Amino acid sequence: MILAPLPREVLIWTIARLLEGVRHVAVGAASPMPAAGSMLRRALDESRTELRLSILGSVANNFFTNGSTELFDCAGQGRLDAFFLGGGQIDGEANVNLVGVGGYPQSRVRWPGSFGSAYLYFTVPRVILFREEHTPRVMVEKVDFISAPGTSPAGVHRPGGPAALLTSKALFRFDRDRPGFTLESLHPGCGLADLLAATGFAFQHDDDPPVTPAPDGATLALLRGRVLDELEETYPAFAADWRRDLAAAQPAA
Amino acid sequence: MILAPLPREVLIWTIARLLEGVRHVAVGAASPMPAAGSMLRRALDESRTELRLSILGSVANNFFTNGSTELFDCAGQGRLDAFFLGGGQIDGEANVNLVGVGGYPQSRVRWPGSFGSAYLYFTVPRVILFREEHTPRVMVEKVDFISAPGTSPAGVHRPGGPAALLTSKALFRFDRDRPGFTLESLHPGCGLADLLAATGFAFQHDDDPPVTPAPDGATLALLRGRVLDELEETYPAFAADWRRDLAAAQPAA
Amino acid sequence: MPGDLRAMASCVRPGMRIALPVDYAGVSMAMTRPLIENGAGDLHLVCVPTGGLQVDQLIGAGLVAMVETSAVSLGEAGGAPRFNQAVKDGTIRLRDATCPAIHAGLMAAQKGSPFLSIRGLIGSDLLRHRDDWRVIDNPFGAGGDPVVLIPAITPDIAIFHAPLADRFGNVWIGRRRELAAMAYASALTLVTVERIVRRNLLSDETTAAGTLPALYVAEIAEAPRGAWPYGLWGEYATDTAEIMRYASAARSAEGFAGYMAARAGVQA
Amino acid sequence: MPGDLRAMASCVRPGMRIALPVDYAGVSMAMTRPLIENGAGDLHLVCVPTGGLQVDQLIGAGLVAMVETSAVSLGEAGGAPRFNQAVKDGTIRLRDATCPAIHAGLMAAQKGSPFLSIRGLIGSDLLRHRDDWRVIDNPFGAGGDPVVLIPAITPDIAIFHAPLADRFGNVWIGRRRELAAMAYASALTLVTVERIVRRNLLSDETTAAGTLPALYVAEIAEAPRGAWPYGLWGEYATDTAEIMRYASAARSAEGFAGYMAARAGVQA
Repeated sequence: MILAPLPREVLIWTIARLLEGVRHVAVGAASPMPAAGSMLRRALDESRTELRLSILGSVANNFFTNGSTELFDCAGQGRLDAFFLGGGQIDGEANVNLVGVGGYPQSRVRWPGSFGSAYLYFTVPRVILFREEHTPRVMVEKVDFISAPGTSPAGVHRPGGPAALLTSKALFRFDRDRPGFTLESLHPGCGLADLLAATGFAFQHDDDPPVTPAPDGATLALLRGRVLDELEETYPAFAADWRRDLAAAQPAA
Repeated sequence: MILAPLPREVLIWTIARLLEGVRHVAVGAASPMPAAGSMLRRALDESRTELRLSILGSVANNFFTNGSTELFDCAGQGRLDAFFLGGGQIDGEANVNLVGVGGYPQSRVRWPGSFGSAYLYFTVPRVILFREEHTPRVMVEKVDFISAPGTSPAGVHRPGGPAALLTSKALFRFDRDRPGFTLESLHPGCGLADLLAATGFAFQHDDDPPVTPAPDGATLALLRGRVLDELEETYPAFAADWRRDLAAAQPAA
Repeated sequence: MPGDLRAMASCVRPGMRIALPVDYAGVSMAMTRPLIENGAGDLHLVCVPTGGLQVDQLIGAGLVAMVETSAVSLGEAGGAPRFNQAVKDGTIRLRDATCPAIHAGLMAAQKGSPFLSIRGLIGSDLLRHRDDWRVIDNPFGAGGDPVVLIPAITPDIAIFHAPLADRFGNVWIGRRRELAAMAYASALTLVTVERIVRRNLLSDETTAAGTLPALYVAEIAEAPRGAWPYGLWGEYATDTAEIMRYASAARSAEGFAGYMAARAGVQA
Repeated sequence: MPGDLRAMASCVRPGMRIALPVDYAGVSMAMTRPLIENGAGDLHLVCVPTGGLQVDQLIGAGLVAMVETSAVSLGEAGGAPRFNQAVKDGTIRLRDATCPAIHAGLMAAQKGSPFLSIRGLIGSDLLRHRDDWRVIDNPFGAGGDPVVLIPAITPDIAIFHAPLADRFGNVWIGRRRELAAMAYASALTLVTVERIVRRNLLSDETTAAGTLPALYVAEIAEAPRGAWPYGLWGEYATDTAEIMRYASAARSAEGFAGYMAARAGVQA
């Protein structure tokens, strides 16, 4: 009997689906879930094509040799197809805030800062907004500080931008023309009313939205085998946690 | 008995004098004389300070590790004190032409091109114009094509520029304010009338200009020993030629 | 604490602009305490392109007037407590940037160019708050193509840690070329290393490829495990537990002081 | 001639912009004849930052419409005869540059920036003849500070020769980082190497430091002594006598044709 998919496994599988057709993806140093989704995509594609995965700050998954500028140069050259962005706040126009709330520069709450967002959001064709916490304080109507805007006026050079928003509750796609989010699917166990209450911005949705697909048995086996092993090298704490969850969910023998 | 200085040894010694106080000098790949002068300066200074010498295209005298852009970056950073420029034509305002004569782009006579001159002439504080051929076709009133101008209008960012012009006949210094050349000294064997006839541009001079100093015995020994040996590594043909001249000048035993 | 580290720290004078590398690229943690003991304050830190423990400790010690950075964080250990507090209190000035803008500013300095152009940034509040950046209409476009110009960043001093140097002053930086970029852009570069070797790193093409030439390096001192508690590529891993201890202690000014006092023996 | 060189040459199509390295940085002379046999003409050559034998031979073979360069010369062997003749005859267009301007254009492409600023050049005839460059008043100055902007140079293809590659497609370029700059800036990069090794050049930090990652490399082929008659650092010296023979032969179109025919066997 195969153990039912864990919530994090649904997310990782969703990330892998969002990366379909991507040839080079980069993930941040502290991004185990995007890394796992990328590794799954790589494993699924390997008979047909080679997905390149760059993990910032990693040694094993680092094929850059020109210092920390190379990722950005790569994006500027159009050689990076997908990237993940988080955000302390994300609003309905896909603006992201990684700086803080309650005034600037003297912020009441300060977050680390914008990192590469203000560049990569413009230059990477498929940016996936990924933030597990889905609450009204994260999913806001309007961010307090725009680290990187979701859309740009006509004329602004912008080959890149947001493609989707993935949270612990749901998957949205982003329509750059409207602009705004459309609900794609609700994760197992989350209802539409729950989602609406947790979201500070308006979004389009069906009356009866579909449920986010779970990985099938073969994909689950790949995830819990090879992907988990690969992930362990760079994210040992996350991998151990995942293994614990699997063990805990195991039906008593 | 020490053999009297050869003409090329006077030139090399003059170059070494022009490099007094310099901490980092670069010379082109095909510049044995500037290289020899720099090596002599390095040998003379070594008890007090370390003169860095970069020879483009050389392996032994190359401490750059960032490709062929590093020399120019170095100059832009203000880390390069002296450089040598030649020129198919040089005029009285120290403009240099490395491109050609008789029209542009369809030149009747085409030379290789401007190389780094249009940048280094602006950024290196002490540029030494060095061209052995001193004839009216090289030392012209006005160059046909300005690869790099000798002076710039006020406001143009220009920490660098020409300091001196050294030829097979004479040494000039350049006055950036006037602007123009002033004769510093005539090399042994060259008269003022000869020089005036050979020079297409007007220059200031004393009625009875001094003779370019020759190296003393100790300096000659250094030149013919250590400097010649060091030079051999990068410029074997030039070194062999020099040795031949020394052998030929040797009084019969 | 070795005297040479103290001597190196004395190059830093009040008000200087200091470039420091990102966590994983060779932070000279060994220089943090000498810098604090040196006492020169009013510093303008340039994080290349983000800052962490060292930046937080220099801020905690009251030496920092301004931070120019794309982020300050302790990574897995969370936010940088002294940085966050200083922002809240308004005791430091900020130049919030994005990583490639910091690289662009250093590259402009490396090339002796007044500025570099960079895509992105248009419409961000980063740009709105940076009165030292400019937006022009791309002169190569057909009009209506705004592009941001980043002025050269020219630090007075760059400080980092590397695996090795040779006795001729050349430093092996491997593929961490942002360290070279920092050195090119800075007037002075101070380097601590795990060890100094006798052979010339430039005389072998294989090691030369990863070497920062002595031309750019003012001072070098040996400081074994000098990146600790950060790791150093090819040498040792990050001591995350220690960074966690710091993160927890430094939540308050007193906790910070206590941590620094307690670690005095360990770091010296 | 190995089939893989011919296959690589077939990537080059008429009208393309091709980046080629300076004499001493790894010229893929082994690709010259396949390029000529491939026959795609109307090429726009970008010399990084100067050209020599290969450029002269491609011009002599009638494949070149434009040369963007800081110089073309045979070094000790003197002027480049087919280039000089083509200039005199007006059969090629010129974009005369200065070395750092070519590096600046490639760097702009590397960074995805529309242009780089560069000092110098003001008042030169180079600038006067380059209608693809712009001069603006430095927006960071107080006014009256002209500065030249160089647009991104984005070659379709970069071609060079290096000592080795691994079977994963990584290429060891050592400290000849202009080769990396060419590859970053170009859409496709074709590389010949002395030999292909089994180990992964990126798995050892020492070799990784001098390695261009496979990400930037489209095709690799083995071509022993592939830079000949140029030398290759750490491998073999330049065959100056051979370049002299070329320089002498290629003074006329007939002499050039004769030389190329006579060397067909040697170079194949």
